[in-house]
Amino acid sequence: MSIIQYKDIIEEGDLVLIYINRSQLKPITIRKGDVLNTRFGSFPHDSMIGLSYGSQILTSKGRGFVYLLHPTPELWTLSLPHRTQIVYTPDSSYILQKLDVVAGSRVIEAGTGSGSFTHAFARNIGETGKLFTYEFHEARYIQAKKEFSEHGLDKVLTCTHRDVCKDGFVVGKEQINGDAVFLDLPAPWEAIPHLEKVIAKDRRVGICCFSPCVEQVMKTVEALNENGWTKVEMTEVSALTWESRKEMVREVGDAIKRLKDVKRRQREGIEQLKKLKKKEEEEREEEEEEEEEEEEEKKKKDGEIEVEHASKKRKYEKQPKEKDRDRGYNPFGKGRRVAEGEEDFEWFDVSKNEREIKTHTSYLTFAVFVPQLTPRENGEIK
Amino acid sequence: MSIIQYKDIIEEGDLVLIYINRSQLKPITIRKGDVLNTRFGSFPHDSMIGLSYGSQILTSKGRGFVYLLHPTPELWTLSLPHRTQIVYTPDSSYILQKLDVVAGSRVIEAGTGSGSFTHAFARNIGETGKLFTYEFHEARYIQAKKEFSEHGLDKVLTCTHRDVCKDGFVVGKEQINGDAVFLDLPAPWEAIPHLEKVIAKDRRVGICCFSPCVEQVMKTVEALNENGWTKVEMTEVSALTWESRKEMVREVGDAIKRLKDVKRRQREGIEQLKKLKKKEEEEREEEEEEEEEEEEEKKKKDGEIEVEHASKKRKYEKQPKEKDRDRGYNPFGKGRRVAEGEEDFEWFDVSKNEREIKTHTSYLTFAVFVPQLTPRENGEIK
Amino acid sequence: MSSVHRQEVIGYDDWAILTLPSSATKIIQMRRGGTISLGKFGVFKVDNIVGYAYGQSFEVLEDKEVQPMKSISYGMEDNSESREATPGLDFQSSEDNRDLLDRGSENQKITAEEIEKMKKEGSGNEVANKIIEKIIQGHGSFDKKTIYSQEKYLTRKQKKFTRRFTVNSLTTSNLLNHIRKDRDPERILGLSEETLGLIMSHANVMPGGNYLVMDETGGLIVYSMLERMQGNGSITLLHENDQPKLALFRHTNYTEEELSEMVKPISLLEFIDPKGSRSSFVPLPEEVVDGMSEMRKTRYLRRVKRVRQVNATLDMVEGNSFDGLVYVSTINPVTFVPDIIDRLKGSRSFSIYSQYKEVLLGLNHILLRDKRVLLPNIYESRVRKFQTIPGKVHPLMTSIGGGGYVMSGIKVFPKEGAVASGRRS
Amino acid sequence: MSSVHRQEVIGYDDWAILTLPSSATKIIQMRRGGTISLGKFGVFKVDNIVGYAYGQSFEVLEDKEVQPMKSISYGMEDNSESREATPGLDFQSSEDNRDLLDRGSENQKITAEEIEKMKKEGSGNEVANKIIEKIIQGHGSFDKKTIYSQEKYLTRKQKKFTRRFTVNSLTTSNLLNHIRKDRDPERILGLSEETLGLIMSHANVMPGGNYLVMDETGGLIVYSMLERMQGNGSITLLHENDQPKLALFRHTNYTEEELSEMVKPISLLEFIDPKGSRSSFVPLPEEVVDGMSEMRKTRYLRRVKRVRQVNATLDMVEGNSFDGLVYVSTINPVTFVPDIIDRLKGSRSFSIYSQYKEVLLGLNHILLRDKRVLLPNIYESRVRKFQTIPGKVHPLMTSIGGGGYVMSGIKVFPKEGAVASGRRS
Repeated sequence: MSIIQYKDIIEEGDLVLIYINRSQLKPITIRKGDVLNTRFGSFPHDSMIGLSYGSQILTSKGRGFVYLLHPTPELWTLSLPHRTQIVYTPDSSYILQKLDVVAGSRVIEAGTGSGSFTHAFARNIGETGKLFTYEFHEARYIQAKKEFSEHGLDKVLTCTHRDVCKDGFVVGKEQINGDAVFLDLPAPWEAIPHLEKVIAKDRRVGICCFSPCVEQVMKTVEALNENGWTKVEMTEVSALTWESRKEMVREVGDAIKRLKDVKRRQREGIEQLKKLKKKEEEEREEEEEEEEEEEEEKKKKDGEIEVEHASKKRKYEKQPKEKDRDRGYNPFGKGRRVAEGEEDFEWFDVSKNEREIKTHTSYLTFAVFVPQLTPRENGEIK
Repeated sequence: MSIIQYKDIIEEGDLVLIYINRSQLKPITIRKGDVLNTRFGSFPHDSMIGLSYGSQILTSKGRGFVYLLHPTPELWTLSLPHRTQIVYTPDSSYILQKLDVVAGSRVIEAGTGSGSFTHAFARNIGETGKLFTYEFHEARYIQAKKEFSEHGLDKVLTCTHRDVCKDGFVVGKEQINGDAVFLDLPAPWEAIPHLEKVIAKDRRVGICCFSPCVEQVMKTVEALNENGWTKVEMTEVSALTWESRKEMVREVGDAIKRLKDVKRRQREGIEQLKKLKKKEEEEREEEEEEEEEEEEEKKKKDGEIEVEHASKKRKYEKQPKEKDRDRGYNPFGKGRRVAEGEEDFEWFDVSKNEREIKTHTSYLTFAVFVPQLTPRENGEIK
Repeated sequence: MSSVHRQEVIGYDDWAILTLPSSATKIIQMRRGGTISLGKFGVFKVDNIVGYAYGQSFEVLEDKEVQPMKSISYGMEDNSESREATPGLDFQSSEDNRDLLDRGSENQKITAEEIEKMKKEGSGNEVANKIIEKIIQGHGSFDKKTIYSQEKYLTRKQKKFTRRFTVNSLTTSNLLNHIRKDRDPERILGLSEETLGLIMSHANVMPGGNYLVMDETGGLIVYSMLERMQGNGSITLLHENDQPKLALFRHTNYTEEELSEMVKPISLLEFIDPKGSRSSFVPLPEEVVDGMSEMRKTRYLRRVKRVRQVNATLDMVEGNSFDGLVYVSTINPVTFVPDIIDRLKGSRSFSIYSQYKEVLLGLNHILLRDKRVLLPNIYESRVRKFQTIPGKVHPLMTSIGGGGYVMSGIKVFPKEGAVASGRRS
Repeated sequence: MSSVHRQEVIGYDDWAILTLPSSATKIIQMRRGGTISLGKFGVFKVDNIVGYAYGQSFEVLEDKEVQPMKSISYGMEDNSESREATPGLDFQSSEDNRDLLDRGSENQKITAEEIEKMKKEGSGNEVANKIIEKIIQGHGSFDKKTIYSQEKYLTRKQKKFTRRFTVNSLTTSNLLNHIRKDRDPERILGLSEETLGLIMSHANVMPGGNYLVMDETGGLIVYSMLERMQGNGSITLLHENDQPKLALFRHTNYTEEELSEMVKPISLLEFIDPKGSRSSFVPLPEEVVDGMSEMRKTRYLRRVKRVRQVNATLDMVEGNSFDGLVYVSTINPVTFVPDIIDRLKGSRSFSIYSQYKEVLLGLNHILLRDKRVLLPNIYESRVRKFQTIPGKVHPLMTSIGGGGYVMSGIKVFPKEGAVASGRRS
C-alpha cells in the first residue's frame, strides 16, 4: 500500500492507524496471527483483514473498540510522539500552499527529521514529481528511510544521509532541478550557498526556511540576499483549535425570582430554621472548597504544576427553564448539578481554546529565485 | 474641569469631546458666543452650556446632531489624528495593569509624545500620586504642556522639555522616587542608566520599554540586565476589535425546492421563453460584473489601492423563511435584495474583524528593580 | 493530461498577474503584438516580456520597451540585497525628529499638478527619480527628519513612482491574494491563503483522488484543486443553480474542454435523488448509428458522451465513492453536511469552510454526537508577516482581517451495539 | 484612608505570593515566628524575610535560614544578567545532535529513588547542584547534545531542583496569575491579566469614581478596583444571592471593616425595586436614644448606620448616579444590561466581560440599536511572551488559552425626534 494513495479494503501488510481515542493514534502493520493490545482490549489482526478502512471493531466481549483508519500525512503526524520535532499541519499546509507544491513538483527537504512533513510533500507531488530529503542524524535517517519504504514512498523520494551544510545537496548524477526548497536546519545559512547547484535553472524556485529564533531568521535573510534570492519574506503562522462548548443561558429574571422567594419565606417566618440549615451548608461548602484547594496544592507536588486537560466536564448549577420553574428548586441557588448541554435547559453555543495553546513553532522565511533568462539576445526571441 | 474627574453639567471653559460619528471625535473648549461647525450642521456653544454630559443636541433644523461627551483618556486617544504616535488602549491598559499603576503611584514617562498615554497615567494615579513626563521635541513639548493645563492635569504631573538620554531625569530638587517607569524612546538603552537617580530606593520599581523593532528590544534587554533590573520579560499585545454582524441562514432545502421548481417548469414546457430571458439576464449580469471590475480598476488609480472601509452594508439574495416561501420567488435565485438583519428572515449572529487590522504596535519589555534592603544587619531587624 | 497548467516561462496568450511596486496587482493576458498599460507606471509591449521566467521583474523604459530587473525592489531602501545600489541621495538629516512638526501635507511645497506635469514630460524610471528628488526639495522639513524617517519617506515615494512590475504566474495563491487584497475579499467569502492551505491538507487533496466539492468562491476552490491534482483524479462539483458558477475561470488558462475533463457538475437535486435524475436515454443500435449522416452522428455521439458522464457521476454518488469533501458554501452546513457524510468512502477526510466561526459551531456540536465522524475539530490559522530590513525587524503594522475557519473530520463506519461511552475520552 | 493597601516592605501578618523557580506560586501569610514549608524546596522562618522589599528573592539554606538573592534566576542559564556566574559545569558537547537518540527517559541512568535520597541527605542549594551534576553523569548521551540542548537541559533541571523563592506582594495581577495559572482559570471565568486591564481602562476606573459592579470571580474585580481607587470613591456591588460572594478576600490584607467602607452590597432585587426595598425604620427621638443603656445604644446606632448605608446606596440607584459599570457575571447580559444603562450618569462608560465572544454578540446587536449607547464595541486582547536569552529570542512555545472578551460603550441621552439615520455612518 501507499500512504499517498487511497485504498478501500484492509489487506495483509497494510499500514493501519488505530484510532483509540482523541489523543491516541497507533500505527500498526497488518500481519496474520498478530494481535493488537490496547487498554480497551485485544484485537487480532486477522479480524481486520477484509474490512473497509474506517471500520469500527469491537473486542470479543464487545466492551472496547477502536477504528481502523487509512493513514494520511496529517494523521501520521498526529500519531508521532510529541517529543519528536514535528512540523504540524498549520505550518506545513501553509508552506505547501505558498511554495505551490503540487502534482509534479520537485522538492528539496533538509532535514528529514521525524519525516512528518516528508509525507505531506510526497502526498502533494504524487508519482509525477520527486522529493529529495536529507538527514544528517544517522539513527533518524535509518528510521525515516525504513518508514518511507513501509509507507510506499520509495518511488516518490530519495532519502540521503548527509550533512548538507558541509556537503551540499548533489546526489550521484541525478538531475535534481528542485523548484521548491524547505530547510529545517539549525543553521540554514550554511546550506543556502549549496542550493545553486540543485535548483531548476529554467523557472522560478521557492524556498522556505523554518527557524524558531529571531537571530536565525536574521542570518538566513542575509544569506538569502547574498545568494541571489529575492522577495524575502519573514512570516509566522498562529494557529488555534476551537472546542465547541455549551454555556448555560442564565437570566436575570430567574435570579430575581429566587431572591423574591427568599424574601417571601423570610416574611412567612419559616426562615429561622432554614437559616440554620443554610449556615451548615455553607460551612460544609467552605470546608469542601478548602479541601479542594489543599488537594490541588498536593497535586502541584511542591511547586511543579500538572496541567489539567481541559476536556473534563464542567458542572452547572441548576437553572431551570420557565416550564420547570415550579419544580421546587432550592431558594439558595444550590440545586442539583446539571451536566453541560443537558436537555430542558437553554444553552449558548460557545467556543473555547484548549487550556494550553501553542503560541509559537518557528518563523517561516520565504524567498524566490528567478533565473535571469535571456530570450531576446540580439533582439530576437531565442 | 479636569479630564480625570467626572463632572455632570457642561460649563463655560469645559473641554467637551464632540461625537460626530464612529470615526470622528472633536475636542472643543466651550466659549460663550463660539459656534461649532460640522458637516452635519452648526451648533452654538451657548446651547451646550448647562446641559448634562452625554446629551445629544440637534441643529436648528433638527437634521443633524452630535453628542457632547466627557473626555476620558481613552476617548481623548481616539480623538487624536491617526498620524501622531499614540499608545493605544490595548497596550496602555496592559501596561497600567502590569506596572500596577494605581492611585498614589509615582510614574516616570519619556517621551511624552502626543500625551495620550500621559492622560491614562494621570487618571490612574489621581491627585495622591505624581507623574513626571519628559519630551525632547520642543514643539511637541509645548503642545503637550498646553493640553495638560487645559485638561486640569497640572496638579498631577510635571512636564519637562529634556533629552533624557543625554541629560537624565533629575528635575530641580524634587524627589521623584518613581515606582513605575515607561520609556517610549528610539533608544531606551541610553536612558536606562540615568534611572538609578530617580527611582524609589525602598520598594520594588517596575519598568516598561516600548519599541517597535526586535533589535531595539535586544539592546534594551542588555541595558536592563547591566543596570541591575531583573525579571526581564519581552511581551507583545495582540488586540482585535470584533464587529457583530448578521449572516443569513440559508438552508439546503430551499435551494433544492428552487431547483425542483425549475425542473417542473421545464417539464411544463414554459422553459423556452424563460431561457431566453435568463440568458439575457446572465449576459447583462456578466456585463455588469465586468463594468464593476473596470470601475474598480479605475478606482485603483493605476496601481494605488484605496482601502474600502468595511462598514458598507452587504446585500443578500432573498431567501425567505418557511412562511414566505410561496410568495413567488424567482426560480433563478435572483430575487430582490435583502438588507442585513432584515426581519422575516433567519440570521446567524456572527462576528468579524475590520477589513484592515492592526497587527503590531510595539514590543513591551518589562523588568523590575528590587532594592536590596538590609533589615537584619548584625542579626537584628533594623 | 491536458489540464496540466504549471507556468514556467511567460508565453503568448497566457493569463498572468502583474505586481507593481506598491504591491497592487492586475490580471492580464499576453496577446501577441499587444501592449499593456500600467497607467502612470507606463506602457509596454507584450512581445518584450515573453520568454522570460515567471517571477521576472522589469522596468518600463521609453518606447514601450522594458529592462529586466533582478527584483522589483532592486535599489530600493527596504531591500538590503541591493543596499549598495541605492541612488546616492545626499541630504542632510537630523539626529532625531525633535525639530520636525507634525503638519502632514503642509510641509510639502510641490503640488500634485506639478507632479502630474513631470510624469507627462518624461518616461522610463528616470522620471520617478526626478519626481522624488523634486518632492524632497519641496519638502520643507525633510532635512529635519532622522535618517530612519528619511529612508521610510523615500521608500514610500519610490514605491509610488517607480515604473516597475513583476510578472507572476497564475498560481492559486497569487490569484487568491489578488482577489483578497486588491478586489473584494467577500467574493471568496473572506478566505485567506493560509486557510485555503488548511482546507486542502485537511481534506487530503492529492493527485488521483475523487472529491466532492461545494464552491461558492466563483471557482477558486476548484482552481486550487485542479492545480494540485494536475489532471489526475476528479472533482464532482455540487451546484445550487442550473449550472455551477465558475466566473473566475474566465481569466485563466483553462479551456472549457479541460475543465469538463476533470470537473463533473451535479445539481443539489440530482445529488439528493440520483436515481430519479438518471437520463431515460437508450442508446441506439450500432447499425443505426453507423447509418447516420456525419453531422447527426457527431451530435448523437456528443449526447451519448454527456449522458454517460452524468450517469458516471450519479454512479459515484450512489456508490458512496468519494475520497473527500471540500465544502465552501454559505448554505448552512448543518442542513446539508450530515446528508453528505454517507457519500464518502471510509476513513476519508472532509473540510468545511466558513468565514464565521459561529456558523461552524452548530455543526460541530452535531458532529460531536454523530458516530460516523471522528475528530471533528474547528481550526483557525492566521499568518503574520514581518519587515526584515536589518536593524528594523518587526511584524507588519497592519494586515487584512479575517481569513475564515475550517472544520475537518474523518468518515468512519460505526458498528451497531458499540458502547458510546469511552469513545471520546 | 484605611483601605489603602500598597505593600512595599515585607511585614508581619501580610498575605503575599511566593514564586518558585518553576514559576509555580503559593499564597502565604507572614505569621510572626512561623515557618513556611516549600515541600522539597525546603523550609524557612518568616522572621528571616520580614523587612526586605517585596520582590526580593531568597535561597533556602540550612536551619530554616535564607540568603537574599538579587533575583530568583541569578546564576541560571536563561538569565543573561549573570552569565559569568554560571557554575562552571564542564562537559563535552557535540557540534550537533546527530548522535543523540530520541529515547526519552531511557537515557537517564540515575533513578528517582536516588534523587529522593540525595534530597534528604542535604539542604541548601548545594544539594540542587549536586543532584544536577549526578543527573548529568547519569545521562547516557548528555555529551552528545549540542551546547544549546545542554543549556536547555540544565535550565530545566535547575528550575526543578533549585531551592529559591521570590516574595511578591498581593497585587491584582499577581493574584490573578496565581489563580489563572496555578489554580483554575474557571474560578475567575477565564479572565486574563490583559483583559482585566482592558476592563478597567474601558470603564474608566479611577480614584473618586462611584461604580456599579457585578463580580462573579470571587472578588477579583472588586479587589482590582479597590487597588486602583485606594480608598477614594465607592463600589456598589450587585449580588444575586443573599450576600455577595467574596471568597477571595479571605486570603488578602483587607479587613471586613475596610471592605465595608468602600463596598456597598445590594441585591438584584433591591436594585430593580429600590423604592420597595427601603427600610421602614424610623429613627427614634434624640432624647430616647440618650436614655438607652450603653449596650442597647451601641446596637441601635449600628442599626441606624446600616439603614443609612442601604438608603444611601438606594439613593444612588434611584438617582441614576453611577460613574460606570463593570459587569463580570455569567448572567446573560442581554437580560440585564439594558436595564442597568439608565442607572449611569451621562457620558459614563461601561465594560461587560464574558469568557465567550458568542455571549457578547447578542448584546452587541441589541446595543447597536439602543440610542442610549455610543460606540458599543467588542474587544479582544492577548499577550504573547518571549524568551529573551541573547541569540535565542523567540515567543514562548505555549501559553494558557482563552482570556475573555470585553464589550464597552458610553451612556448618552438621546433626544426625542433625532433622526436615526446617519447616526452610525
